[in-house]
Amino acid sequence: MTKYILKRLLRSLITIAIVFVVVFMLLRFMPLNGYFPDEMIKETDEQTRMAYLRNLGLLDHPIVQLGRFVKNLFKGDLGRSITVYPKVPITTLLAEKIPVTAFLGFWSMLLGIVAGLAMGLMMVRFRDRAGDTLGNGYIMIIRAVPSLLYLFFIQVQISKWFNLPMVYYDDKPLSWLLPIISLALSSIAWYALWLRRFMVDEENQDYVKFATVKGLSKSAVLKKHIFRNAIIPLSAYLPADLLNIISGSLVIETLYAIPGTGGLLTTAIKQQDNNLVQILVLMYAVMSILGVFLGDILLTFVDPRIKLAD
Amino acid sequence: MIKKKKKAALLEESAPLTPEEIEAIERERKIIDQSAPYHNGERLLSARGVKVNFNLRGAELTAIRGASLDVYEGETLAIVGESGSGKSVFTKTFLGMLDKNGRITDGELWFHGEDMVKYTTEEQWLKVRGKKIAMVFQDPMTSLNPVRTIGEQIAEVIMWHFGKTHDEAKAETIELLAKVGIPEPEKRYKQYPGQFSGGMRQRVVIATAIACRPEILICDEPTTALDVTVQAQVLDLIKSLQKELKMSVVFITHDLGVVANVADWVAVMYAGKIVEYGNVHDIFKSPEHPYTKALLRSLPQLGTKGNDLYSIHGTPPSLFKKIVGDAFAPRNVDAMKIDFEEEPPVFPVSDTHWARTWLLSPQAADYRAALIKRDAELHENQIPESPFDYTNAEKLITVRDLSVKFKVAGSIFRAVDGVSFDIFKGETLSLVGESGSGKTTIGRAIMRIYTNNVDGEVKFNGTKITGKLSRADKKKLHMQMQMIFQDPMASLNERAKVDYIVSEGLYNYHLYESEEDRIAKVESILSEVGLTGEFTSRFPHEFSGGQRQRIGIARSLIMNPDFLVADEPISALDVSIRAQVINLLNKMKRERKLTYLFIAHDLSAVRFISDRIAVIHKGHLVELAPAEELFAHPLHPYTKALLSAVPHPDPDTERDKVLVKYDPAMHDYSEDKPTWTEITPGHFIYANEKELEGYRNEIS
Amino acid sequence: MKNTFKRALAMMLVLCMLLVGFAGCKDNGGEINPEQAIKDAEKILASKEYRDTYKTYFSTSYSSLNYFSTSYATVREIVSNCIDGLVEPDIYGNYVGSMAESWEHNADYTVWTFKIRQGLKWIDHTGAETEYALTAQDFVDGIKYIGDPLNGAYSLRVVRNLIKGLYDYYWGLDDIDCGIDTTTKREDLEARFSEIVGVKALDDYTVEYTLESGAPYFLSLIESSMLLLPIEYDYAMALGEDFGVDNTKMLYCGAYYVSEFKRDKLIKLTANEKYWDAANVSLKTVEYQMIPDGTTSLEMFQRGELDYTSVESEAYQSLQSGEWGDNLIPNEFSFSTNYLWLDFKGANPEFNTFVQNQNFRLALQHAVNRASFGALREPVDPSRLIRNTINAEGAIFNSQGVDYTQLAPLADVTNADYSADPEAARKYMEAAIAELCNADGTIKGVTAGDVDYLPVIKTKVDGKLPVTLIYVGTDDESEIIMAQLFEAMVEQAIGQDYIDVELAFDTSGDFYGTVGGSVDGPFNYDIYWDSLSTGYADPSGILGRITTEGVENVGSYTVPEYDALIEKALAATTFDERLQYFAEAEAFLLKGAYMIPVISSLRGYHMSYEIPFTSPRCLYGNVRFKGLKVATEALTLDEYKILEAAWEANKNAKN
Amino acid sequence: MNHSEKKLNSLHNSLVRDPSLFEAAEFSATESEKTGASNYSYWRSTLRTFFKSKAVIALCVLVSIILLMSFLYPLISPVDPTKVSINPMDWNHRPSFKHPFGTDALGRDIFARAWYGCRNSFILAFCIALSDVGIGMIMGALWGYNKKLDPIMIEVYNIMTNVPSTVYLVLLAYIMNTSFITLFISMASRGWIVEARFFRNRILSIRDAEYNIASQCLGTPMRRIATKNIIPHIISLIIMEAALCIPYSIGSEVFLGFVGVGMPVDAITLGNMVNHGRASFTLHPYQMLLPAAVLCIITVAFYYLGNKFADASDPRNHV
Repeated sequence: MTKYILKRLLRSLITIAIVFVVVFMLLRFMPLNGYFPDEMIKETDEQTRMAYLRNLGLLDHPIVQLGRFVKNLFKGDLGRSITVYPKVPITTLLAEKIPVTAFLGFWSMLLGIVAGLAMGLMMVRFRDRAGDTLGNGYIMIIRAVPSLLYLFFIQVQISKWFNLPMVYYDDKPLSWLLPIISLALSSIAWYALWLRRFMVDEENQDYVKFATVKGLSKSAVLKKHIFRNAIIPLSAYLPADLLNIISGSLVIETLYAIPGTGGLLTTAIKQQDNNLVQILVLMYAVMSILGVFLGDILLTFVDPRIKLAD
Repeated sequence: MIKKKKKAALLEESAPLTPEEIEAIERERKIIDQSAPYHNGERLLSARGVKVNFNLRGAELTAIRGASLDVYEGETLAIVGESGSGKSVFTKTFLGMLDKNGRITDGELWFHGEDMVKYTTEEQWLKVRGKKIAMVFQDPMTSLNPVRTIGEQIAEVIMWHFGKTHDEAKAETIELLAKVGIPEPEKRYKQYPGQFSGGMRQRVVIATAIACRPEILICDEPTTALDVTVQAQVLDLIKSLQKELKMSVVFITHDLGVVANVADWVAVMYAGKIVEYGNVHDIFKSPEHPYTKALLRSLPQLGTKGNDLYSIHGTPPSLFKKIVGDAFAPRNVDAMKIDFEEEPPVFPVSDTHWARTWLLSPQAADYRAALIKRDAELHENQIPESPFDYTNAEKLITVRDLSVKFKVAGSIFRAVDGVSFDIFKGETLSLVGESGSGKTTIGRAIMRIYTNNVDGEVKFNGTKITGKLSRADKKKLHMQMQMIFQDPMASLNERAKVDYIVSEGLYNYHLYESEEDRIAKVESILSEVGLTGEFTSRFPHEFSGGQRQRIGIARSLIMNPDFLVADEPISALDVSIRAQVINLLNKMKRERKLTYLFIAHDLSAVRFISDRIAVIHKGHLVELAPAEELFAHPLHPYTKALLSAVPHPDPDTERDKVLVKYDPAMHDYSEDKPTWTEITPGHFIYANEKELEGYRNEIS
Repeated sequence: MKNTFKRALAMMLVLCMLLVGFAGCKDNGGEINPEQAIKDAEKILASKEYRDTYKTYFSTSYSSLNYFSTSYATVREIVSNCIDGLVEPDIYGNYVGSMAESWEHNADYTVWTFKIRQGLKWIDHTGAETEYALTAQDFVDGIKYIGDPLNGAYSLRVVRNLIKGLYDYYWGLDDIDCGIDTTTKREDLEARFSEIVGVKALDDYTVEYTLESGAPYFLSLIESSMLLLPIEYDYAMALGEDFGVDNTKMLYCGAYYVSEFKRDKLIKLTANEKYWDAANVSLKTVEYQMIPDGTTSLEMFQRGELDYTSVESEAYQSLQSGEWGDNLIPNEFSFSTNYLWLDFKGANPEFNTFVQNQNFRLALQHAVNRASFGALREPVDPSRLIRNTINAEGAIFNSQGVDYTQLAPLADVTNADYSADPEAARKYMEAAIAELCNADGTIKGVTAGDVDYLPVIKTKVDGKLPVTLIYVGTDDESEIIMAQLFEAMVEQAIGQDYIDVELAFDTSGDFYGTVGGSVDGPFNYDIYWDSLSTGYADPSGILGRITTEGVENVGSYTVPEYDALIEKALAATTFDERLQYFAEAEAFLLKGAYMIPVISSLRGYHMSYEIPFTSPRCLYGNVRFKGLKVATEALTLDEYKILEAAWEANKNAKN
Repeated sequence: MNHSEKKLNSLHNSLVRDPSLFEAAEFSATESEKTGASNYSYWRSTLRTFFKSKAVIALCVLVSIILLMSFLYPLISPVDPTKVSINPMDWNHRPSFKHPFGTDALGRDIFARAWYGCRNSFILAFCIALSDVGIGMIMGALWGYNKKLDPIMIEVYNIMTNVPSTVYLVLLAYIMNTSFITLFISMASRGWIVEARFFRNRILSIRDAEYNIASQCLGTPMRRIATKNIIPHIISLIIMEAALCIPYSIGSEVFLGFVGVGMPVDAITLGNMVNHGRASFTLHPYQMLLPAAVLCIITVAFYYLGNKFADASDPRNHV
């Protein structure tokens, strides 16, 4: 078991390293002009610009830059943002932004799981009836309609109807409501969809028929056997979900003016803030790979079938 | 869609019965009731004229066409039939467990003074299920929830039905586990199904089923998925539990050997009807319905080596169509004209025995007598074939130190471990073992399906065929060696027409001169396996299992091979069809001078068809000997256990048989390593020196 | 001071003109009596209740507060309220002392001496006084800070060229950093700062700037440029790169300090109790929150969550008829001009051939329908946006108080109506074609080939008419619409048989980075839409940058006549002469249509709770909240008009 | 004759039949073979299950109409969707008889633009569906069949799904400029790996099926195994995945437009119309709502049909 975990961990590290190096090198292919703010290009001559680039260390060979980056990383120095937040230490940035995103993300995850599982249960309990149709309709709308449309609608119209704030304020809990709900919409659909699917799969299993033959009522079977088994594969996604709460959503954070991490990577890439992009990519890669890894580990604890296979 | 109507209303409104019909029903009931005094106890459950319909893909299927049956207290009733006969569906109606698309359209189900057909709510059924009538399913591997401990799963029934506390239920569960023969029940209580072997799991399932002391225990093929040795143990367990708890057991099976072992009473089902009913001796000693007779006669145990088995033609009828006359008539060579005209009524044979065949009509007495006389003569005239002569036999295949490894969850698992044997030209060598013993792997290794993970050497006609081969060599091999597969459902490509399936080998090596030539070849091989040329444009799903297996055989034979690996070719087939396939294989062997490697777990069929038998256990061959020799003088304890467990379709011998148990721990191979030794000419055994000593003594 | 007065006077006239035009269009109410206006205004002011907080918003994040090194457009608004310069405008736009109590300059405006207010201290983000006193040295250090290339004050060009010796000092340091100059030590050069650079602290409270050339506009430069602000050098040096990263890493001396700084979310300014003019600071707090979405701010204003919102032209139409119809107040003025750049060295051979031809350029100039462009931003009176000159009207005045744009020969351009005669565009084009094309429609000297404007666009040209013109723009919603409108109007006016406009949009979000090609490579466009702003009261701010060799000559044209006129202007001895030459130069450039100004950057309307004309009138710098009054209800247009009239009356009375 | 025999005889009395019937009947081997055939056909059952629902039929018709309109309208309509009016009076008209969906900020007919947009979005979506599912299937087959490839492909999968798509979307936009091709490449270069994994898992389950082993024994070359044994078994999955790819592609186009790396901003696509209409939503809601409605109908319809087809193609649902 330990050997297996170590092996997996090593593989994960290699993957992260490859992802990181690929991104690092890709960034070095970007044109140098991207490092200048618009005003700078208008205001400065070429000499000034080169001086600026040299001061940032961007004119060194990419390998040298990579080496420097890795060295600093091990020293715990994440560097400073270049263009997006000039000179601001990235640790400061992350320390400011992650808590905001993670806070909303955590509640939306909780809401997503609770409401999603409830919806999934309702759909199975009332299979092929109104509850199921309703749930399926919701899932279909969330998954098929471009999210931009309904997120925008929620911010503009729902906020009007219920007289809720249109943007996020860190001191007004009421203003957290819409972002949290908006964030949770798709995960509610996701949990409901998969719970339903897994439960329907389980429903056809022999042991469920056997449980019925044992004389258990339909709801007891649903609760003690079907639901219990169906959430096991879902639980594998829990760690990834938990880690993901810090990545935020570009659209929702833009709409509600949430000072979180949502649009950070996109902005950083567009403005060629290499230092920021590198750290973020590294962070997200670690997160997603770690998420899968932890999910697998978790599964071995909650699913007795897997422990036995090892 | 059916809206929420009263379930009773689902019983189809039919035209009022004519006086004749009422009389026929009365008559039938009278005959069925006649056996009442001969039973030991009270009548518990009484099914009368139950009809079940399914709506399948828009078409209406009548799965049960009016079945009547009684279950009496403290007895074992076996319902015998092949798949699709409706035996499972019928018993499911006792528990209200029909699938969503099925419904009871007619009949009565009396249990404790209530007609269960009229049950409409779940609550009504909850009083019966588990508590009064319990059920054990076929596959123990899937009957238990894999993520809950077995203790919880049993205790939950006790808590549910008797409202006991968790601790009480736990104590009771542990007691139950001990009762079904599970060692260390306290420890096992907390374990998950995955930590149990198949046999143990079935014991747990049985423990669950008897947790509430049900009056009736329905066992739906409880041993079919188990290995022979385990099967015998589970049967013993059910029998002893039945005696102890004074339950009635309804035993559903297709295996006549099992029936002979467990049943007090037997009902034979065919095409949704019970065609014959009687006590176990009636059925085995004097079967009356042509179907029962044919079934018993086609058993390989009763065949004479070298002669064709008695075989039932064709395949069971489609229940989508309305059946006129006797459902079995189209397959019955000796059917009378009336069998096609009118459905036979029940005829009593004795008070304990009735059958649904016109043969019992006094009007058919002459015809029946003639048949009996002819059959007796036929049986006497069969002369057993002389055993295969090995003196001048050429080795076709030699296998030396064959090992096959698989990677399972990171660790290496040797499915086959250093196996050596020869196959002589023209013989049938059978490889017998339990599931997971590695028998199929050997076959596939010889067929070069596994290549990278194979060690050791296989020679074909003296040429090495393991390792890398040139294209031409491969082609040659494909022309000489072919394989027949176990599952006729899985081994034919569902999306290809029969024409393509059969000519696949021809296409691969362009073994035909022209399109006409190819078609001719396909048609000729199909007719050889008993199928007509018009089938070529159909898809596999249009065929029954036996037909599909014959298509599979045709596909292999069209390559004109010398050697065939038959991987359990009959185990997935219905009883009534097995004989057809066995006969076909034997016929092909004779006509085409084939050599077979026959892989099987069913010793009864193996004895009939093979010249030599090799027994494999956990990747090792443990014994190899000519068939009769092996049956007469089994040496290895595993072989003995295997032979002792083989069910025999004779209630007398079956009741008295003594099971030999095999425990691999009995071998002490820590110092004295076992070897593969020829103990007497042609008789090989896997044993160490000390054991060999013992075996030698045993022979002499 | 004389100049200032006259300038203000003239500006008032222009504003009156504009407003009359506007009022005439809006309703037919006649002229307002000044005295009546003052009375009415007093009534209005008396009837209002005021509050001491003001809530507004920003749409792009404040990346840093370091006023020297960040792109100043975003940070200027905060800084102008938190760090005071030497002078500031009063509510009528006249310069009064701020950090400086008084100032004087020599006759040719090359030496400026400022007396600094005594006893002031820097405060921190809690509003508490620090140990650091505000002295003349802090202004010297400001120049020293920007003079070091390592500090990354890259927009220092104007100041660098103006302050004596700063240019040499800056490049001297850069040469050392690059390794070009290995003989000088950095410390040595830094030590010689006061020798080389013309900025000195004569004593603790006197700072003297020596300029390369006479700059009568120096005070307006102080207002507009953050580079002339003071800095507490020791404090900044101790923080190093952290200086200005957030509100705690910075010192303040203005009317407000940044008491809260939540990145990308909220900036809170709190009134500085120690401010020298604290009595005149009426708002106690100003809250900025980030609202990236335009529709959101509008909606939030209507729900009372904001005190100010801008109103785009499209919103204007729908709001006009509703409950907020009375509260739509037109934006006043913009010194920024939108114009079209023509690329004279582009890679498109067809356009390149034609753009050298004056008739073609004039055809383009006449093809652009300025009123249509204006209508995109101002649905009521689009014509008030039309601007034919580069420098804005109302921004620069000569000693007689004549608006720079009305100086001959620039007045011809200012007063021309290029859109009046759509036929003219086609005629000019025909003339160009006659000169540049063969009879069969092929363009002389041009062969078919690829045009590589990657990463923006890559396309093919056939060397025949119609001339392919590649318009490059950003993917901003409103700019796309303008581009599409441009395409339609040019193709309609000149004819699709003669011209084919192709649109290409940069989506990288980094327009100049993309359009600018590689760092030193050619630009990737034929025509693009840009803006320049009159940054201080002198045309050189723009005109000096767009000479043939000028940094902002993005079109890469070569116009020696223009360059000569600019040199003459810079060498002129009097300010009037200087303006005259500049006017001639600008007129030459525009008459030759080397670039094509179209409209001012003024955008539509706003709604607000603030009382206008109560805060310093900053023409070149940003809004200052000092003195601003904010009412409890939204201002109506009628009130605005009265207040405006009263303001003008008061101004006239004062001057 | 004892009592019980008597009783039996009395029971037989009503059963006397024509004696000639109690003679041997002729046995027909073909008759006996005929009886057991199942009526099950995979495709018939799939289609029957699929079209059983009225909603499916209605949506199929709707999708056909929209498809037809999208591809026919640009061919037959004289309205130029790019026709800009320089007269501000033509701008921002409300829906009217002349302009059923109104006009946009430059007086262009939104109705015409919606159909051109549909067509362009469809073409993009179809191309992506084709490449994602096509490449995904081929790679998935290789991945599933070749055990040596497995660890490599898993790593490739991990890496590809971990490199933020915006990184190379923006990079691609730099290198190639935003265009149909860029968007196609950027979406397709990533979509296939997900499909490949999906197909790999499916193929793994049929790889070791007995009929494939049978083909192996017969020496059937890989090419024919693929075309005859594998593709026919996953064709329903292919159809389903392709159908589900369409709403996904259209949705991605909208999102990428929001991020700024979508189709060229002046191209007429549903995504651009929705993104641009958003800016003036509160003022001219129809500019966004009507194209958005068309877009939603398309995505929802394809999503619904794809899922229903997936359900229908699952043999477990063939009852």
